[in-house]
Amino acid sequence: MTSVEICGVEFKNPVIAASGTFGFGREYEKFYSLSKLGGICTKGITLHERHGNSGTRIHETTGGLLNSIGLENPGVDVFIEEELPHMEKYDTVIIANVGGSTIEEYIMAVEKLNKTNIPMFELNISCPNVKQGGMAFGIKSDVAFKVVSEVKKVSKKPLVVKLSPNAENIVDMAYRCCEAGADGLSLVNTFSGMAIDIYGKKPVFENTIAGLSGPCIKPIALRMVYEVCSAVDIPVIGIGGIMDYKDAIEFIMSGAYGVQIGSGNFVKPDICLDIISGIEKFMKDEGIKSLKEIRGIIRRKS
Amino acid sequence: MTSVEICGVEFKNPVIAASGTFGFGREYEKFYSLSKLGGICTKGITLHERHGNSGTRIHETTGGLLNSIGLENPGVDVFIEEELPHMEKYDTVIIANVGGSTIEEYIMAVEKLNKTNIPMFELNISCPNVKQGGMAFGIKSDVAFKVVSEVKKVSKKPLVVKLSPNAENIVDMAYRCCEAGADGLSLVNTFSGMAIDIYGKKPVFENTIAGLSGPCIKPIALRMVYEVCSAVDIPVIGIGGIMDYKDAIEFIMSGAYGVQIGSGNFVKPDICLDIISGIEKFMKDEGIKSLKEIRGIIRRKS
Amino acid sequence: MDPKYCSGVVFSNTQVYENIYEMKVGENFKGQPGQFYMLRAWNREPFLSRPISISNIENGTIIFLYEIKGKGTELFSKLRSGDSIELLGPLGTGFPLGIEGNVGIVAGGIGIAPMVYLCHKLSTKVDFYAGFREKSFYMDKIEKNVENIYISTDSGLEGHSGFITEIFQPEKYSSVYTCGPLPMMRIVLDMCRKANVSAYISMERRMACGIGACLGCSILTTSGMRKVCKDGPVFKGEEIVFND
Amino acid sequence: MDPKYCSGVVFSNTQVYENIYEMKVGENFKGQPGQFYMLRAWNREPFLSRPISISNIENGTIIFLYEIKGKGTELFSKLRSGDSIELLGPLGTGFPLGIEGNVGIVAGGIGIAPMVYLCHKLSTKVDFYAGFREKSFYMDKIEKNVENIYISTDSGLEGHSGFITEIFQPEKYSSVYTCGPLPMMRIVLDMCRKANVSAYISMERRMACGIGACLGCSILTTSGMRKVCKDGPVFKGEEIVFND
Ligand SMILES: Cc1cc2nc3c(=O)[nH]c(=O)nc-3n(C[C@H](O)[C@H](O)[C@H](O)COP(=O)(O)OP(=O)(O)OC[C@H]3O[C@@H](n4cnc5c(N)ncnc54)[C@H](O)[C@@H]3O)c2cc1C
Ligand SMILES: Cc1cc2nc3c(=O)[nH]c(=O)nc-3n(C[C@H](O)[C@H](O)[C@H](O)COP(=O)(O)OP(=O)(O)OC[C@H]3O[C@@H](n4cnc5c(N)ncnc54)[C@H](O)[C@@H]3O)c2cc1C
Ligand SMILES: Cc1cc2nc3c(=O)[nH]c(=O)nc-3n(C[C@H](O)[C@H](O)[C@H](O)COP(=O)(O)O)c2cc1C
Ligand SMILES: Cc1cc2nc3c(=O)[nH]c(=O)nc-3n(C[C@H](O)[C@H](O)[C@H](O)COP(=O)(O)O)c2cc1C
Ligand code: FES
Ligand code: FES
Repeated sequence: MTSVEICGVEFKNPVIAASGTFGFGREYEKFYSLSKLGGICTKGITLHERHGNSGTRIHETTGGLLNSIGLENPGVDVFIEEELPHMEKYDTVIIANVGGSTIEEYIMAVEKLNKTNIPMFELNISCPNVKQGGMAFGIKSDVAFKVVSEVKKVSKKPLVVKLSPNAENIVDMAYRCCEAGADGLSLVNTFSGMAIDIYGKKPVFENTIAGLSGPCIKPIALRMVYEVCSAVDIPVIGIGGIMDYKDAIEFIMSGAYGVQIGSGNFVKPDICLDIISGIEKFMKDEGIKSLKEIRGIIRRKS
Repeated sequence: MTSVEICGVEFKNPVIAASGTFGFGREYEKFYSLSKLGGICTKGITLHERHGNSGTRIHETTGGLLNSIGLENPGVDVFIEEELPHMEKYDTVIIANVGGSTIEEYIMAVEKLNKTNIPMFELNISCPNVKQGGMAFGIKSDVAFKVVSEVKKVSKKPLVVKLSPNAENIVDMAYRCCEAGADGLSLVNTFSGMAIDIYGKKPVFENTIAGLSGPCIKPIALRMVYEVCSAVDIPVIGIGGIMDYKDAIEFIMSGAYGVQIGSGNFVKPDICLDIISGIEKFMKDEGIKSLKEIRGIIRRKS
Repeated sequence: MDPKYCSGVVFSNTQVYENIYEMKVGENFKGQPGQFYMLRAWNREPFLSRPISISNIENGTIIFLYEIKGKGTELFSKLRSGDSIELLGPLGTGFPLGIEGNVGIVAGGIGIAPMVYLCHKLSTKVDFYAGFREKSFYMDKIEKNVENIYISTDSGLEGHSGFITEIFQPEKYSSVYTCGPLPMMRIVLDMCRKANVSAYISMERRMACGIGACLGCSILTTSGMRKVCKDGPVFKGEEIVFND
Repeated sequence: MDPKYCSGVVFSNTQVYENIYEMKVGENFKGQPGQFYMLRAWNREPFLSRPISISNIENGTIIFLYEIKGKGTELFSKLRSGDSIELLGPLGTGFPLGIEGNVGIVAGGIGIAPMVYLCHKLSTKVDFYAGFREKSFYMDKIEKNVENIYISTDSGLEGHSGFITEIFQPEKYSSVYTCGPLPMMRIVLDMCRKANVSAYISMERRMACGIGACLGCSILTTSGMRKVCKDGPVFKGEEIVFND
């Protein structure tokens, strides 16, 4: 009933754990069987190991949190050797979230991941683009076009591009990623935000700016998903502040095929299960047989 | 101690009531003496009376609210005749917030306001730009440049331009408004957001999209104010989710001259007083004699 | 009477019926029937306060009768005696009291809340029509101040089986007051218009400020845009413009 | 022991000293000294749960000793017996227990919290050094399980007047355990390194998930990036890399 096909890959339900909030699954398998999930996005993987940022990494805000993890990860080789075999035991769709600071880095990581059985890649274009002075790939559509087309050329798996809400024009960004060959889109990543330690008279984060997530961003994320779904024909995965089945249904009614749950996992480790059963119950109560019936329904009416 | 000069106008303290959340003051004078405020921005005034939007106008979200008031106001003439005389009884800076859907509308409203004793105008460029198909003036820097330069030509009072966080590039927007002659900038207005009634299977708002405000947006608003203050030399007023003196100090340390309090007024009608006394206490505790000492202090260090 | 923002102490908070609670808060509160308070018993979440009508005032102790609808009312229901609660009010314009002739009151469900105080304050003869889903509640608080009580239930378990508007006779009254679900109130207004009886309706809209500043609760009336929180919640029936 | 996410019932929640509270929650909780739970007693605000150490476990009733620092701990302090609270735990890696020889414990302020359970579980001879700002608190719960107690206060009102590190003698012990403010712990580690005594330190970092998934609490150690919530909070002293 809740199953959904995204870019040719079958998900048993639309609920996917978001990158960076779910590690490689290990920590959550203690709370429930991860085979119940529609899918899992891995922590962002880069070509080489990264230690991430120093200083404060987490700062709570009203209705969410700022994070400045800085892509700490063991690198693609260690991921493939040590984490992937364990993840593949779960009967769920594994999505490799790939980060990088140069196009070459992305390409080399994807080439290594091509050789695995991972069915889908998610390209995180929010990482600071080293060659362009730190401005993320995800801000200017032209820069995104370049990285997506290059990666698409080598990718042997469906390529979902994860958009940043900091994009100058989210609809244009979505268009250009489509043109560049993206098979699907996911959005949103975290919003650029900041906080100040007023007693220390300095920013809370060493990088000054950090990424905002959680229910605080939901209304904006939902609007962006709606706008993108109205503009492109490829599948879209909605992300941003989803805390319960109602939030998830809102994204689906805006046009999303699937949803990702990020910060919500911190509040309740098995929140994804609640959302899955909530969606099932909603569908039963409302007499909905397939998510297709309500996907984008708010657009069809107006 | 807390006094501050913004575009040549003296404010007894940096705390200003934000447009649209404070009416024309009348409702709040029952709770405290409005002469204690640094300033008051009027509800957005347009050339002609407007009834605003029909349907739901307020929807609560985590840490804030979406609103779709649609600039309901009595029009500039009625404002000048019926509201202004009463407002001028308060010993505080009155800022006229001016809205419009065409450049001509803005100009005609400003010409009428020129003849009053109002010491400062705030130009709201987030209104839908009727001639450009509804897209707000505040999204594209070039469109904003046009309206600001035209209004500046006629304005006889210091002109503060209120920026929309939906601008494609907030720093470029700020630059261009400076170039166009803005005397000061205030930001942010509300973020475009949305919500869906999942049982009715339709958007909560008749216009689908509404404006998000409240503490949920604070980290993003603060980041934008910081970026803009780092880029321009004219005074900036910080707005977005300010709920206590700590939030206000964060904006000032990012470089803001003053702050505006919007949605916070709904939570506690005399919240501005708490913020004013909180700032005073903070300054005393930290041995700060003038806000200049801490204005933009986080930039000076890094 | 100017509104105040202050803290009150919960004296009692008891379940009256399934989802219905009565909360008494002290002390020294004022207000007129039909006026309301914005209440909050939490810090930041939910963000907004909740409008609740004055259901009665006894020696400065204010009584609220409320139904659990969502987050806010759920939190109210968890308050215990001794807890504190923030109150902003009294707010709005209530029911006109100095009315002559017989009065009919038509309430639906939790819409009876403001009517308790109204009955208390009216000095004319009052008939009370109340519609409920399953069974009636709280009617003992109304009994003593009215002539006749007519009850209907959707369930048929009590009184007339069906809608209260099916047994309401507007022509018996010179004024009618109504509060409850909008569809019910529209029928009441229609009936009153046909019977040429003046009707007062208590409107409900989502509110942010509650005091008339945000324009979140504006509605179109025959006399232009009016604020439910300030010009209302009680309006003359003929003023309301239903735009559908 | 795998962690669980569940609801507990507050049995008692009493003020121990000015800002210090002791909360007992039942039932059937498990864990080792130095491990902690993520607690939340609210719905959405504050957004994150708060890490609090196991201060003791008696017949499945878990005892938390906490200091009011901000919003979250303030809300904890308002809980009353019968209230429910969400618990995620036991989490992390605690103090090693099967240690030989004399043990010295150095705690600062609320840093005594995990040490109560630790003293309870250690079978060797233990000396306890505790530094406080004004006066000591909760030491009666430690007395019965240790040989000697040494107290210092910044105020000079009790015990040694000054820092606890001024009277701590590392050379008397084969192992040292420390928990408290970072500056204090750094001095303790320094003293232990010089005296060639192995030291264990309980680290504190802001946490989001508490289970090792978000990498919000990662710190650089001599064996690479480690998570305070999973690989710690207790680390061998020499593992910690102080980068300043
Ligand atoms: C002037 C006035 C007086 C009132 N007096 C009383 C009273 O005496 N007793 C009483 O029980 N209630 C009264 N109400 C209604 C009460 O304010 C709402 O039920 C309450 O705000 C709901 O808050 P919540 O957090 O529990 O629900 P929420 O979580 O905010 O909402 C729960 C669900 O109900 C819907 N909903 C709730 N309130 C409204 C509304 N006003 N309009 C449209 N949809 C709504 C929401 O969309 C949502 O689906 C009054 C309302 C007004 C405007
Ligand atoms: C593993 C572990 C075990 C702990 N055990 C205990 C315990 O047994 N008893 C106890 O009282 N406390 C314990 N703490 C500390 C406790 O978690 C914090 O005091 C609490 O989270 C503060 O939450 P709050 O909402 O009250 O304060 P907030 O409102 O979140 O913060 C208040 C102020 O304190 C600062 N602050 C609070 N916590 C930290 C932190 N961890 N790092 C840096 N700054 C901080 C904030 O920046 C802010 O200025 C433990 C912490 C960890 C990591
Ligand atoms: C601590 C943390 C780490 C994250 N790491 C990544 C990452 O490595 N790659 C990525 O694409 N997104 C990352 N994200 C973004 C989330 O996947 C998600 O897009 C964002 O948090 C918004 O969803 P939410 O509001 O449900 O959390 C991270 C988010 C958080 C909170
Ligand atoms: C109900 C409401 C009405 C508003 N009306 C106006 C307006 O007329 N003109 C304007 O420039 N801004 C308007 N705003 C925006 C606020 O002035 C402010 O920029 C925004 O709410 C962000 O601040 P806050 O988070 O403190 O509320 C309105 C905001 C709200 C919530
Ligand atoms: S609720 Fe703000 S004007 Fe009525
Ligand atoms: S708090 Fe998430 S990894 Fe430690």
